[in-house]
Amino acid sequence: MNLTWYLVVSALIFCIGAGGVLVRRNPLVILLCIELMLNAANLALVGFSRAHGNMDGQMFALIVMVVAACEVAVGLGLIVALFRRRLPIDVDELRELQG
Amino acid sequence: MSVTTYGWLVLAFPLAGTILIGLTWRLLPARAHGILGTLAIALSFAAAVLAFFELESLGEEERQVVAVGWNYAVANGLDAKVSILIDPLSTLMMLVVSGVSMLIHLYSVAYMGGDRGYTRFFAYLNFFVFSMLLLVLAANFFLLIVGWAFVGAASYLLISFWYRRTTATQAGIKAFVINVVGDVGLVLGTYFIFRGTGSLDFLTTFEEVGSAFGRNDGDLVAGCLLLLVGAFAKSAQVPLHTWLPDAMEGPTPVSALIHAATMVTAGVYLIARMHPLFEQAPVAADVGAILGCATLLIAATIGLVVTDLKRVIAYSTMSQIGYMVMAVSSAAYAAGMFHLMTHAFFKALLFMAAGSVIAAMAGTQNLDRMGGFRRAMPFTFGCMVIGGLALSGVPPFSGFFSKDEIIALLFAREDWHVVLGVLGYVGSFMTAIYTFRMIFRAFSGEPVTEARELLDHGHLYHPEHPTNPMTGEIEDTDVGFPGPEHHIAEREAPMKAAMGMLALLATIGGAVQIPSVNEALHHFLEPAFHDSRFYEELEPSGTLTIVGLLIGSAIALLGIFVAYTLWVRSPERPRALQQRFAFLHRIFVNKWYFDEGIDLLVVRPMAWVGRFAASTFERTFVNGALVGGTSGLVRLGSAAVRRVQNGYLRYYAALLLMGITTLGAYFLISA
Amino acid sequence: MTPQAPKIDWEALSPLVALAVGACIVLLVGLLRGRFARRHLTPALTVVTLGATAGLGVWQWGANTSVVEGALAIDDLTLSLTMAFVVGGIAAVLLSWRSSAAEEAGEGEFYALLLSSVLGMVVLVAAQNLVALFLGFELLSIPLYVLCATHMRREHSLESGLKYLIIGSVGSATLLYGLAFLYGATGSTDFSGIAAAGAELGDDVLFLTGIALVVAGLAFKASVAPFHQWTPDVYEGAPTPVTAFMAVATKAAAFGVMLRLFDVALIDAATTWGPALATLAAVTIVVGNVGAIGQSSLKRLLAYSSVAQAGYMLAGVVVSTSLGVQATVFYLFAYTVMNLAAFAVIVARERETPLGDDISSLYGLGSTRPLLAWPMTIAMLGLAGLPATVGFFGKLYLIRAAVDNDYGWLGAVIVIGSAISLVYYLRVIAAVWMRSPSEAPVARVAVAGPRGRPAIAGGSHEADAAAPEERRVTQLEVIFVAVVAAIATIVFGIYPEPLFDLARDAGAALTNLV
Amino acid sequence: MAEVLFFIAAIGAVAGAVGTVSLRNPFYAVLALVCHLLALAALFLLLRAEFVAAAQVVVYAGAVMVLYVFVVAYVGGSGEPLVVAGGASLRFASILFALALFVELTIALVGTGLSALETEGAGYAPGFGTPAEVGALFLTKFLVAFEIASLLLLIAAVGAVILARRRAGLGEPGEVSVADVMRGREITASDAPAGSMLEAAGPPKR
Amino acid sequence: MTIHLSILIFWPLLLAVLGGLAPRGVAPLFAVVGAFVPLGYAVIMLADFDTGAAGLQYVTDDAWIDELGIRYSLGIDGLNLWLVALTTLLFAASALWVALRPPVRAKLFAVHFGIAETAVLGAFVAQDLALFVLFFDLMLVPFYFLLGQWGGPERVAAAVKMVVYTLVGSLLMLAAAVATAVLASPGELTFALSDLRENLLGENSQKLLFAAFALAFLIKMPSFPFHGWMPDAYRNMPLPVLAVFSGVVSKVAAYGFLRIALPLFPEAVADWQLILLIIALLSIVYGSVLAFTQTNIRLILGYSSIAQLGFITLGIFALDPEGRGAQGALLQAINHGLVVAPLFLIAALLAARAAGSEDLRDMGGIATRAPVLATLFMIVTLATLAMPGSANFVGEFFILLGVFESELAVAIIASTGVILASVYALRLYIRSMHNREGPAVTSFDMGLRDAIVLVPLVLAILAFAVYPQLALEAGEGAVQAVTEAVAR
Repeated sequence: MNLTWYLVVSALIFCIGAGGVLVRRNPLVILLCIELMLNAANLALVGFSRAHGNMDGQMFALIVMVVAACEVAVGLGLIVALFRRRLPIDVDELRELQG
Repeated sequence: MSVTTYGWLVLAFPLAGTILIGLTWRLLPARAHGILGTLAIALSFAAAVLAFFELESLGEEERQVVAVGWNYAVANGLDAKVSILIDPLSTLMMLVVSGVSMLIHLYSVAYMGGDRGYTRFFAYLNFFVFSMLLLVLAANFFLLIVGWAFVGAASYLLISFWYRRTTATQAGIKAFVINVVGDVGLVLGTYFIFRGTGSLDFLTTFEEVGSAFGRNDGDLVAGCLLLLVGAFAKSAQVPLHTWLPDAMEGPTPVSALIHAATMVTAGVYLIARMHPLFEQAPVAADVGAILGCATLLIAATIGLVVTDLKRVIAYSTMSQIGYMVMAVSSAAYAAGMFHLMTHAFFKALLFMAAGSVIAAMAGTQNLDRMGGFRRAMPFTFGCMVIGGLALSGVPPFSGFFSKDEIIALLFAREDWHVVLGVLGYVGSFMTAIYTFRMIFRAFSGEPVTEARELLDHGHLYHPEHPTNPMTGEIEDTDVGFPGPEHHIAEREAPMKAAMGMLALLATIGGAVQIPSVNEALHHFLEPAFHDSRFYEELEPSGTLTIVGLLIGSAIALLGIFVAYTLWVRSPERPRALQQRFAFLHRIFVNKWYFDEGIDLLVVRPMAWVGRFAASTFERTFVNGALVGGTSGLVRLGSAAVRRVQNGYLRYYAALLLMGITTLGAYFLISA
Repeated sequence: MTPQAPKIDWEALSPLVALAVGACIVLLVGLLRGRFARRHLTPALTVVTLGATAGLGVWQWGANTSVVEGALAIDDLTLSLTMAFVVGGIAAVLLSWRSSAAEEAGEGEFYALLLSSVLGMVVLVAAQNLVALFLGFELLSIPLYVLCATHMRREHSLESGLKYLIIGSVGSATLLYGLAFLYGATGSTDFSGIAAAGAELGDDVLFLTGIALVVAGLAFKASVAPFHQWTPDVYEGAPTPVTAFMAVATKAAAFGVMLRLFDVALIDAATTWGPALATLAAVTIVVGNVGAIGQSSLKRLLAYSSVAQAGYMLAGVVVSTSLGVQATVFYLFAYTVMNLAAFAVIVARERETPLGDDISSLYGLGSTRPLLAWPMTIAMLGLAGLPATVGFFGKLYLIRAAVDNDYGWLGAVIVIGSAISLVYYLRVIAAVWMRSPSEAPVARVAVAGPRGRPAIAGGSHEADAAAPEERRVTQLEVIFVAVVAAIATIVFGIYPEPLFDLARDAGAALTNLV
Repeated sequence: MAEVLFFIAAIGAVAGAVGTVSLRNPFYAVLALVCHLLALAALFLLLRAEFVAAAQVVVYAGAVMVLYVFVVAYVGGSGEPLVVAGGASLRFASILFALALFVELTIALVGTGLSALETEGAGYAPGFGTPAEVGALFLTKFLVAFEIASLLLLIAAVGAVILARRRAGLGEPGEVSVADVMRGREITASDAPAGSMLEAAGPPKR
Repeated sequence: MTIHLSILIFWPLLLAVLGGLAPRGVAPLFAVVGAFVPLGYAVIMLADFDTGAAGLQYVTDDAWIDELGIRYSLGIDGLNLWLVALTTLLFAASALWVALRPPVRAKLFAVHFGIAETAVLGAFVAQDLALFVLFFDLMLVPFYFLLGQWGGPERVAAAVKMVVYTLVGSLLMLAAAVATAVLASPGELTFALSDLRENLLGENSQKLLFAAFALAFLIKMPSFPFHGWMPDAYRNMPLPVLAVFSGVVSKVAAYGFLRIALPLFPEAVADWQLILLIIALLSIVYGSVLAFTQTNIRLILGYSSIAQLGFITLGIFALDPEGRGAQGALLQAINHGLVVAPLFLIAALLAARAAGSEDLRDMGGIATRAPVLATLFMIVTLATLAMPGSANFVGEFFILLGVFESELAVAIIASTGVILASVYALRLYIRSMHNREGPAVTSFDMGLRDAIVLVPLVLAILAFAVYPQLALEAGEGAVQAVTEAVAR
């Protein structure tokens, strides 16, 4: 089972995630889509690491998990803050800033 | 003192007069300035006389002296210095100019007495004399052009002396612009000649001209023709003459001095001065001669029908200068200068007399409204008649000798110049007619109210409102308009003195050059023309001269007789003639439609272009296409950018993704 | 097998350590009860930390070592950029001292985030392998996401925070994926390894696609068109001090890492990415300058201008010569001082007038507040690149670098861009000098907080407490920042030698370049 | 055998991803993501990354997702209609771009001259992917990364706190603000976002 | 190595800054001192200048920015000696004028005014390309403020238009300058003109770069068709400022051609000669024609300046072997500055007598009670229309002669410009001073505070008219050097 398959899968996931960011309006879900993109990257990293037989990729993947967690934390915090301010949880409603 | 020193003095006095009058305009009383000005010119004249004798004392061949004042613009191979050339020609001009000017100053002291711009008038007048003398004395093209332009400016200033008269200012700008055209012609002509000889200095140029140019060399001909443009603009020759009649807007002494005696003859002087060039480029000379002849006929025809007193004299000036130009262009230099001199005398005289009449008419110049001044103003009448006889060339008055000398020489020149000679006679016939038409209509017949006023009550006619004789609009008598006490016919002594003096000169002036009796002038001028091919040879045979004189006097008398019959004997006849030759009459009255032509060919197109440029081009191209175009483009871009920036987060993400995709595509392709 | 602990060169590492420790201390001090401690001690400590960092940086100048198994390179490029971050950081601290944004976030946390962001920037520009690079990238971004949102009373602040977070995360995800590809193509995460592999890889699809994604990711951070769109919104929404910090420091960091990555690791593919970046630069210059025209919000205007400036600096990266590096670094500093002056004035006016950052808040400044008017004027002239300001030499230097490496057309684009930029810079100057306050529209107070307090980004309690009619409280430190930055702009515009030396050292750090 | 597992896991992962993107209710989206993550963990195992797989399950699918679930519960995951503000055009465009990107990436992956990708991967090295190896690397080569990551976590936590903590003056949707009562404004459930606690509790008693 | 030029150019700036710090009242005084000391300096320099010697004098040459090879090098030679003198004279006159009628916020005015003089002088004496460009661009800044703050109704828009329009050219020139230096530098990068003159570029790059420079200069002049900014700017700029702006700033462009463009891009110049001659010709005709369609005095003078600068450009690109054209252009640059400045000041006086209107239609008959004003105005007018006997005529005589030798037809067409000039100049004079009084005209003569500024200027015109030789001698050598460079 050669590695190209894994990578193609990761590419597919990445693009699904990217597409998701564009179609969804709920920031929560958008965050999920970003998670998808990051995981796709992880898959690619692990796959390459397997291909080259060195661990750097895996380490990178672990670091990425941390980063993902951090982004999630901050993102969710923001969403909560928005909710507290009685602001709509919808990115299409948030367009005071424009032009 | 050396002759050149006198030359500098001749220049210095009028200039000093100008400056002095200008600086003391508040310190001294008005009259003082009049005297000051006259004095300056008198001194200048004295210096000229001394210069004359000094020159005479020199040997034949060193009678051409150049003195350099200082380097004016000597750089990059150009030698424009402030240098004067004293030779018989320039000396003659000096004498005529300063002399006549002196008399006219004297006249003006009285004539302008009542004018609020008295001081200014004399400052201008002195400045003019200075410029004219500068022109005459210039020893190189550059300085000549300077003097040339200065007289133009002075004439402008004096034409629009009554500067609140719109008619005057218009006449002024017209004169100035046409004169500038002349200046430009002169400048370009200079370039052509300079290109060949590589020097601006006259004497050097004259020496070089033979070696630098072949006979009728293209450059030289072009140069000479351009010089003619200059000469014609200044001397009011066809087709650059239209300014002169309008110039009569100026005060009468100005007309006498500038537009009769001195400035307008500058062209003649120029051609005489440049004779080595013209003799090397006969084509140009011939053009000059023919145009001169044309001018003399055209002007004369117009003179026959104009009804404005001063304009009649103006046109006669044109026509007389036509004679001179014709003369000097056909190598009759001495004759030309001779006529220049005599003409200065009698024409100035005529203008003075006319001025006196106009003063009596309270500014009106229209012949139709005049009549019967003979008994009212006998002195003026006398002067007028003397001037008239001289002008129409009745022996033994000065004009008779000079004019017939010219015609005689034309005949002597043989081949086609003979035609010019014949036409010259035709001209002199008309001259006699229009001159005496003018005199008869002004002086004979029933006295008009103004004349009667003078006769019966012995004081001058005063209208309740001063008006502009041209347009009839009401004026006040403040600065920029003729003053209140502006009507002093022939009363005051200075006027009489000046007129009397000129009358004398006009009578006996011919004495200096009587064929086969006294060749003084001819000999005097010889050194100036030593390098001329014709000067010596061109000598009419005795019989030819005698015949010429006889024919000339006969024609003049005939003309006077015709005038007498037409305007004294049967005043209704002219009307009939007008009916008969309606077509000709219309042409003459409309001055051969020159003004209209120029207006159509030059003025209108210019104005149109100006309007178009100002209204359309400036807006659509300069500000529209160049400025508006670019700025519009930028604004468009700005609008586009801001539309994309619509605040929708997902749009931004979409653009991001698009960017990534395109980038990726680029890299894939480049891989 | 027992892993061998790597030897660590603490001296070289000291600036980073200082920042990290400082961040923790500030965080702890922020927990103290005393109002004074929170209000004034934390910013003081922050400034001290930054100062210490700068000092240590100066101490380590010229060391040019790489620490911890070559994870980070503490060389002059790193240190010089560190100086830029420090300058930006100190300015930001001074501007947010006693500002309500900091107070709402809790000073301790606020400044700690600031410091950690600075740390992230240092790591980013020092990184020698992809992992460190990515971490630095995130460490610089995540605190900024929060800082943007700290001014909770204005939904603008939150909106900008969210936008920044989401777009930013997408950007970093892209970057990450690109890094993954680079790793995949070269089998190494170290720049050196990548460079070595890149030499023979030439134009392998995987490699190039990786580069493409990386370009996108970094371009986003440097707000290069078409990845710039977050910039205006975030700049406008964020608290002004934070905006100032982002405008100068983030940009510096982004370009620092670009220099490292492209001019060291990916130098062999220069023929491929060169034209791409050049095109991006041109587009950016045009978009930025054109977009700024007709903006009424000063922060927005400066945001677009910063986009344009990014385009100029990108030109320096493109030429990929040490001359280009120098030009970029030089311009970064020029850009830093000029922007700080402008932002300081904006902060001051936000606190003085109820007009927020609207351009009308500057009306009549020339006659009433010369100490604010001149800095603003100088900053604008400088950004426009007019002589006697450091901006002039910055442009000159960039153009020179561009022409030097056959990117003359890019130089032309730069000058055309500057010509367009005049339109809006002059508009600001006109507002300062040629308009009277009476012309200003009626006070358009931004969303008012519950206490009727005009909640304006970077607003301050002292300022807001004062009655609206005589709200003349401009904290001195703000004016101080403005004046100092302005003076720097002029001084370096007349005697730029020091900056040139700095730039030269920085350029020398990248030894592989001609 | 590996192939079968791969396809199952891969399909699971993709399906999960699709689910995350397309499910209207955020709550379900989260669950879909969990499935995706588990499938991904399986793929990691197939790639001999035991530790990463474990971390994936424990940290990601476990901790992080729980956080999500809580927030969704708090905020009230009102499923939004999938109509896009930009209209179909934007959505179409985005899908198009996503596809284009996918094509590009695939071309890159398939077209690369990297021979290793054609294989099962490099030969088996002892300890590849084991926790021990990971730990060792974290203490040596990736020491900096490790430290910075820790700091990053701290900062993220701080940031989250700043954003999410209560504040005076910022009304709490769950509570009735006195100001509103003074204005005599009738508080109704409709004021509260769907799914919030207020909605559950209904209007306050007077 | 002397410090004189540094003092000369930075003195106004120094005084401006001091004035800015000084109390409000004395600011104009500072401006006057700041303007008159350089004038004195310039006069001494005129006397002290060694006409015979070739090359630069009073040279200052220090390293400034090694990194970019920019040197702080100043110098005076025949090309800029008289232009410097002119600059100082006009600034002094204008400063005095302003000091006698202090505007609002006089302090700020003085500051910008001083900066302006420093920038202009710097541009004139700079001997380093980058330095020149720096000063050239800097010039615009103070004028932007002067126009924008003290200008007429649409001052702000006009100011922005002026700056943007002219800077488009200047910035292109900046890029071109850098390119020139980079391409021409033998080894180490250098902007020093002397070095650049030594090793010239290939013809193609010359053409491109010359185009950039030419555009910058033509816009600055302004020359048809790049004068789009001129009408608005002239309509709104305060008159004393306009006097120096029109009198001096435009000359920097002409000077730039002689100092930079011709020596550095000789081949390009040779190739572009005809195009530039035609542009100049169009400027002459177009400017003159528009000048006599306008009724606003400022615009009449503005368009006449376009025509005059057309003549100057014509002379520069005559490229005749003796360098007569360039010589004339140089002289004409001085003359035009010398006449246009008093004209703008006189325009202010006219407006004061026509109830503030600057429109000819509201004027007329002003001469009646103002003989002194009328006389001065008349002298200046005659000088403006290049009446023979004025130095302006000498200038035009040289220019036309130069062109006459290289492009006969051009010269003949150009000479019509002289005629047109007489039309618009006299029209201006007559319609303001002569004819019947305008409705709102109250004629009164000029006071001492006007005379103290105008009379010296007019005397300068007269002196120059009597003895232009001085300037010509000074310029001759330098000009020939330039033209020979092109001929080579």
